Amino acid sequence: MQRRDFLKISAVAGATAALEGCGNPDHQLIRFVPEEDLIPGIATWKPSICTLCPAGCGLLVRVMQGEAEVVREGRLGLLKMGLAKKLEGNPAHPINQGKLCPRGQAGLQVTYHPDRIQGPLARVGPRGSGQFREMTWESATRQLASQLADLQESGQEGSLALITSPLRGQKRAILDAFANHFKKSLPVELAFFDDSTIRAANLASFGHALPLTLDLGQSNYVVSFGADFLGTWNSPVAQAIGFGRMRTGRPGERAKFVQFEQRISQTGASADEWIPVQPGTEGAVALGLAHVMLAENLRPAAGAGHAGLLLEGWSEGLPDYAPEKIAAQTGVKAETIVRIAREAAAHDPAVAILGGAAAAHTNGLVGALAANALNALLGSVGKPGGILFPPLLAAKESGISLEILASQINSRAAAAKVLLVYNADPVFSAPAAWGVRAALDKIPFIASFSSFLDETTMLADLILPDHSPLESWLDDAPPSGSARTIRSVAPPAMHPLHNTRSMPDVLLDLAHQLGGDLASTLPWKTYDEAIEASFAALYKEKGTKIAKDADEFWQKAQDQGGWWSTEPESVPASPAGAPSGVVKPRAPEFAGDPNDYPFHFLPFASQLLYDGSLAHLPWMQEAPDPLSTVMWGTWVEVNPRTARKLSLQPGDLVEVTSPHGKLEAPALVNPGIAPDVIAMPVGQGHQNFTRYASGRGANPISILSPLTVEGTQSLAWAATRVKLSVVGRGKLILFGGSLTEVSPELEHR
Amino acid sequence: MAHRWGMVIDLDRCTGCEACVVACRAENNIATVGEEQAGLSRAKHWIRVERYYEGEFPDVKVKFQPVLCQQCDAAPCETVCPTFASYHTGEGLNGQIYNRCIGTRYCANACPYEVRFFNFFNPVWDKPLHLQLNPDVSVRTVGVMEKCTFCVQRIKAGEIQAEAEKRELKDGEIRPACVQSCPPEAMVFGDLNDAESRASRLANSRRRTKLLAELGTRPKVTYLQRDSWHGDENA
Amino acid sequence: MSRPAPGSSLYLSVVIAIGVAALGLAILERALSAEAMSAAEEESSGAFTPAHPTLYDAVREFFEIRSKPVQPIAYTHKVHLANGMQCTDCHVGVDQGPDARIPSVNFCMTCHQVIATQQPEIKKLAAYKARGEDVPWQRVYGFERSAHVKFNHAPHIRAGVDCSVCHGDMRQQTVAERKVDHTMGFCVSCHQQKNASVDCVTCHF
Amino acid sequence: MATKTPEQINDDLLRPLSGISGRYALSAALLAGVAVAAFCAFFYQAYTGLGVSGLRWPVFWGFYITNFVFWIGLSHAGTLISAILRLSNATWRRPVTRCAEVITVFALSIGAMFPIIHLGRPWLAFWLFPYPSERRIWPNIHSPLLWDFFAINTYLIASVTFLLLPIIPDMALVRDRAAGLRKKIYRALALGWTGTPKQWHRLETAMHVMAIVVIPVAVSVHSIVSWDFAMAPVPMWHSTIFAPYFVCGAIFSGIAALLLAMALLRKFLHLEEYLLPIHFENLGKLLLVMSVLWFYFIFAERLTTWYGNSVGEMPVFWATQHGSYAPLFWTMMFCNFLIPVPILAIRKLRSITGTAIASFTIVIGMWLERFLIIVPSLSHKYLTYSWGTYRPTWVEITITAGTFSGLALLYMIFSKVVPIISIWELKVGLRQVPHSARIIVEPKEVGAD
Repeated sequence: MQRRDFLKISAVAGATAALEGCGNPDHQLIRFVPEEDLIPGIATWKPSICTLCPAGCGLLVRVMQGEAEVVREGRLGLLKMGLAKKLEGNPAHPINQGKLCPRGQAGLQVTYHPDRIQGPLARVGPRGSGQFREMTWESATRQLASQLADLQESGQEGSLALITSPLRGQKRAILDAFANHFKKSLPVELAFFDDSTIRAANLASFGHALPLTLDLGQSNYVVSFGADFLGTWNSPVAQAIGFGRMRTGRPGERAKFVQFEQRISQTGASADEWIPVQPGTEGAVALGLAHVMLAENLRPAAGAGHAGLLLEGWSEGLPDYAPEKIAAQTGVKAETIVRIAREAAAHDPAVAILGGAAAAHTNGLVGALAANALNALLGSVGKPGGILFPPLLAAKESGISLEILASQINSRAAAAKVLLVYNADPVFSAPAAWGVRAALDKIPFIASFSSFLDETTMLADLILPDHSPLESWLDDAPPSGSARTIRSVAPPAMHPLHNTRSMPDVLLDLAHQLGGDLASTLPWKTYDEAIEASFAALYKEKGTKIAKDADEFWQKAQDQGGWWSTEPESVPASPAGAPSGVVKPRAPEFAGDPNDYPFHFLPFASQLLYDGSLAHLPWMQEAPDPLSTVMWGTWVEVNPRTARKLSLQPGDLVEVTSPHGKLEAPALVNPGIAPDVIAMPVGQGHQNFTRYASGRGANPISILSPLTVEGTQSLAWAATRVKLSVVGRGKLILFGGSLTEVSPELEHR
Repeated sequence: MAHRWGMVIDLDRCTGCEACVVACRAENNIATVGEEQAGLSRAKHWIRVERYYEGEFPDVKVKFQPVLCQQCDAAPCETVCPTFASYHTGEGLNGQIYNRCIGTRYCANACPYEVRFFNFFNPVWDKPLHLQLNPDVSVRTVGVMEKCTFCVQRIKAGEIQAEAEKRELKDGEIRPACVQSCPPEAMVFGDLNDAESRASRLANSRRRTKLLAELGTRPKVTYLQRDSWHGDENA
Repeated sequence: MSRPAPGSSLYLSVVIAIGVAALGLAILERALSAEAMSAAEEESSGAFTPAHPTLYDAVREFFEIRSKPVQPIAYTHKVHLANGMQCTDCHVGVDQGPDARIPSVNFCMTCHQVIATQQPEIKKLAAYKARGEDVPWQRVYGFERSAHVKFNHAPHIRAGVDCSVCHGDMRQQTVAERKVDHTMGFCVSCHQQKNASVDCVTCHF
Repeated sequence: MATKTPEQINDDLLRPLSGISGRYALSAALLAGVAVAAFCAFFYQAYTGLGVSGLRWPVFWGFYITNFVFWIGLSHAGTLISAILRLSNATWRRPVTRCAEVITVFALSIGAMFPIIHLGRPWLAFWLFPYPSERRIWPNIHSPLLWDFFAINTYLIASVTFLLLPIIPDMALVRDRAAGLRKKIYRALALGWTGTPKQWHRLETAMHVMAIVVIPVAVSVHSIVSWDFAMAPVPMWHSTIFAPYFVCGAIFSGIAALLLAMALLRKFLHLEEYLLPIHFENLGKLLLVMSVLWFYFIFAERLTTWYGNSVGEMPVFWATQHGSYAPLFWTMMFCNFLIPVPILAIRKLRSITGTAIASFTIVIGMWLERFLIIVPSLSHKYLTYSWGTYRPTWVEITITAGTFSGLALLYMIFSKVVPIISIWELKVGLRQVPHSARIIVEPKEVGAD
């Protein structure tokens, strides 16, 4: 077959009236008999679930018939099949109510990515060489099963390690059963922007190990400490919907929104009042606000209950946090604190949010506890317009942190023989100082379920590519974003394009191959059976009124995209009375001597690439960053004054050096960043992550110092100090021309 | 009475999240041009979120302003096109007829909003990314202009649906991809000839402004300027 | 030994000039398409572009030269319609949406499992089915991609436009042929007659 | 000149028509090479897309439209100047008119190619032509580009006619002295001229009518070119001054081009005795006036913009005055005003070399002027977020270079085919005979076939 014919016939599929494939049929690809009966040109909408961030938004997938090149029984041909054309929010879903963020919409490109791994692969070259050979699923699963069988026999402790993204629902249940079977296995939940600090704080303050659910639509006053809640933090779509309502959704009423942070984030850009605050002192400001409310008797101290008493000095009215005492330390003027405290107290319901970098300092947990106490004092816990906690159907405990796993392996305290990696890229998402790469080298057998050759998958011995989310069964139990109880479920929106298998299906298959206990704890043949079983249980608990039997309930859930309670079911803060001990607020610690490393280093979640897991999507690479307008690259943000001091021109290549590494990236002057802070988006700097992301920019995670948030295992990713030097000219692609709306020429005159 | 489609963008709600930008790209088969071409300022964004800083640290403010084709009633792009590729449709849209475009790019120069984008090369999709292409929208070829159409394919589909069901279109039934996706619901689309439509009512808000109104292009996109907190008035 | 006729050198040089120019263009075209192809070759999965595969194809389209489709099976509309079948029996999409739809081999075989199984063309059909392949029917009608026409059958059917207006009398056709030239003038004159919209954006978007 | 006999004039001016020197062939080949390279660059661009140029968002017009305006401006050299000089019966004009008219025709032809070269889909340029199509669509008469299309075509037809009319008697002259194939060709070109009184009378009348017609046509053409810009609401384009400003600039650059051409012709065709210092002196004075007039226009434009201080226009203003385009702007000011004015104003410097140098800088300056009208405005429109920049690529540079060498080549070829100085007009001037007598004298000179 000639290539030109090839180009001709594989032209756009399904265009309703395009002319293609004229000429002699002998010169064309064969066409397979369609597996679905679809009418071309007519769209159907199928529910699905967004898996790209922990928010768990509901999707509607627009499916239309198209013609895809597929391999069937070793033959290449064209198949008319239902193809996902667009992702939109599921209007029925309580979290995102028909709306969807840019990342969620770009999830479509995961399915159609040209560099997707199309079938199981086994490593042939040396580790990291990227040389693999194709193999069948049968031999791939047999190979992994035999590795696991060996572990099972040896019974050695900690011989199986699992690194996954934080999972929920039946996928989590299957994985947990798997991990539990191998005694003392090492399950790691890895997310660079994890919420474990917030969950730990909420557990201590309110008895719920849950992230916050906000009800901004009914809030009247919002104070946020570093939380990018309209962009990437927590459940951004749900929060943005609430934000729209709080702004102009209630005629005559418009809430005030105050943001404390070091760099104007995309969220800070929408604030009515943006107040810079010294890094790590956000909790102190929260306590300063509480101090004013207590001192001026705006709220009774006892009103905060357990959450307040948890903090040292609460009963005495937080004497150390008088506004004038903390003004120097926090950089916030005393009168500002007094004013904000009075305003917040006067505008019920008021809510305080702490997250993002504010929770990623060494004192992040205390900061989160301070914000919780402030919320409790304001009386906004469990109230409309405040912070809510939906009843979680089943609570799960977390495993160990990646840092601990790596150090155990590196110090030979653990001897992991087999590592399974799912939906995580530990090599990219960990500071170089953790030694993850070295630890992985010590593990004899690594199997990855990744769809892409990322940094970690490059090291894998076996690759068992997962379906894309749109090709898979999905289930979810999102813990925040809505006060309703939610169990999402979605059948595949389209048939798989490649020779891939769903990760839970592979685990179930392995379980059956291994037999024994494991097979009996995992009785299901496939993932959808497991989901159906959980919905049968849910029917007994919740669904008897809305469906006549479990089958109807199950069918309804599939059609709708899940089951959710019709009304908010927020649960009250559970611990009452005095806590057993008190927490002493403390100052943040930073890695690096301020004299050698004069700047605070502030990595932040990219609105488009998130934590780097979306850097492989061309839509995300080419969408301009909301604030910098950068496309296809990374950058370092510097205050104009700092730039002048360093004689740095926008676009200069700068070297950022931390006590634990250095990187180079082009600099960008940002008027909205504190002079002593250098900010950099997380997302770029992949060595291997498809043609669109590989070798692009630098990864700020790699140079972070390995400090943890005290009281948790989380990385204190905002606690590193750096120095900066200009090393040359860099390349920056900006979409936007000018920083200011009025020409600078006019201003200078 | 014919429809007259218009849009209202509430800047008090806009969070600059770029959901509209990606929604538009997905809906309208807008190709990514790649790093090199993007570096030559040839990236195509039918809708963009303009970001403007104001003031110096620490008193800095940021303004987001989504800009898309304003579908002007007195559109400078239309009169200058020598072939009627750019013209005023019966429903008041600034139509762009790709097959009639010969690529003078005069329309893009005349447009004060810079919302017109040119196909400097034939667009390319690495396979199988092309399987995502929306069959309801043309894939443009080299040498033609393209721009926001207010998702005319959705408007047409809605009108055909209403005609098939022998009924009038409902307010809010048709939503362009950007409006549909916008999480804070900053964008509202509707018929400006229907005084009762949500868009018509919002377009009369006290916060209404038109982008570059002084140029007399009479845009059909209305911006509601950011409000300020009224303090104790609401308390 | 004859002197060249006056003007022959001029003639010769013109011929040479045209020849050289043509050669140059041919080389340019070759070089460019070779470049494009090697670029495409590098990526295993290739790339999709609305560009014409070759300059030759572009020129053909410019002059509206279309080749006649060769159908893999000599399907006869005449026989099926004479046997009482309706257009919409097979073209089920025609009153629902944009695309009339050509049925898959499975649909054909629901009848031809038993009907006329010994006909050579039906044997071909059965062979496709047996190989797990669909019949690679070739387009007969359809607009060039560059026309950017978004045609929708359903509203035309609802407006009572007979199939034959645009497709000719299919009862008289065996293998479908392009009986009606779907030029813009053809569409516009009918739209004007029926008082349908002739706004450009009715069809082009 | 007064000493020359008609025979000497014939010999001197017909000499360049016979024989090709090595130097001529070499330079022609060189120029042709550049022109062919430009053609290849254009085909490459048409084949792959305008992306090979440096155009981008938001600067959608760059080198090509600069060249378009520049060449159209240059074309005012001829027809307009020659028509004015004819109508005002300036007798010194006689050796100058034809070289001027030739510039017009070639510059216009080259200029008219640029709107096609710059199209995204040049193969569809014929859609500008109003023909009844099956699609039932006509071109949009509201578009200044369509006005351009008609104006340029009208001007081209008019200026070709204006050039060809006075060539007829000279063609007859060449015909009479040629043999063989050349004779056949020139016979065809002479259009059966026999020099009868009736023919002379008709030629006179036609020339007179054309001279009157071509002036408003020329003025309108460049006004319409200016309206391509002035009609668009683009900062510093949307200005009422543009039409006269462009016409002034056109005549300015036209005279400069003419002077440059004359200086080169004088040197290479050894026309020292025909193109006299007086011609350079007189045209130099005219150039001086135009330079001052041009300065007046740009001063008026800049002053009102600056004083008006409009938000939209000031960024463009400052970008050219002391921003990224300032080096080009000040180069232009030097080339168009600061260098030529002293040269042309001081009698001693207003020599042939002096005027040629001044003309050369003006040609460069006027090209920059066109560029500075187009690009800074497009890169600084109203919404500051959309501000951009522009940098040409080798494709644009090659095509630009190709048009310059194309003009030179055409001029060289023309001067090989047609006497570059109107022989019969020169002789008329030589005789200084009364108007009526000319009709009787000329046939004898030319002779009947």
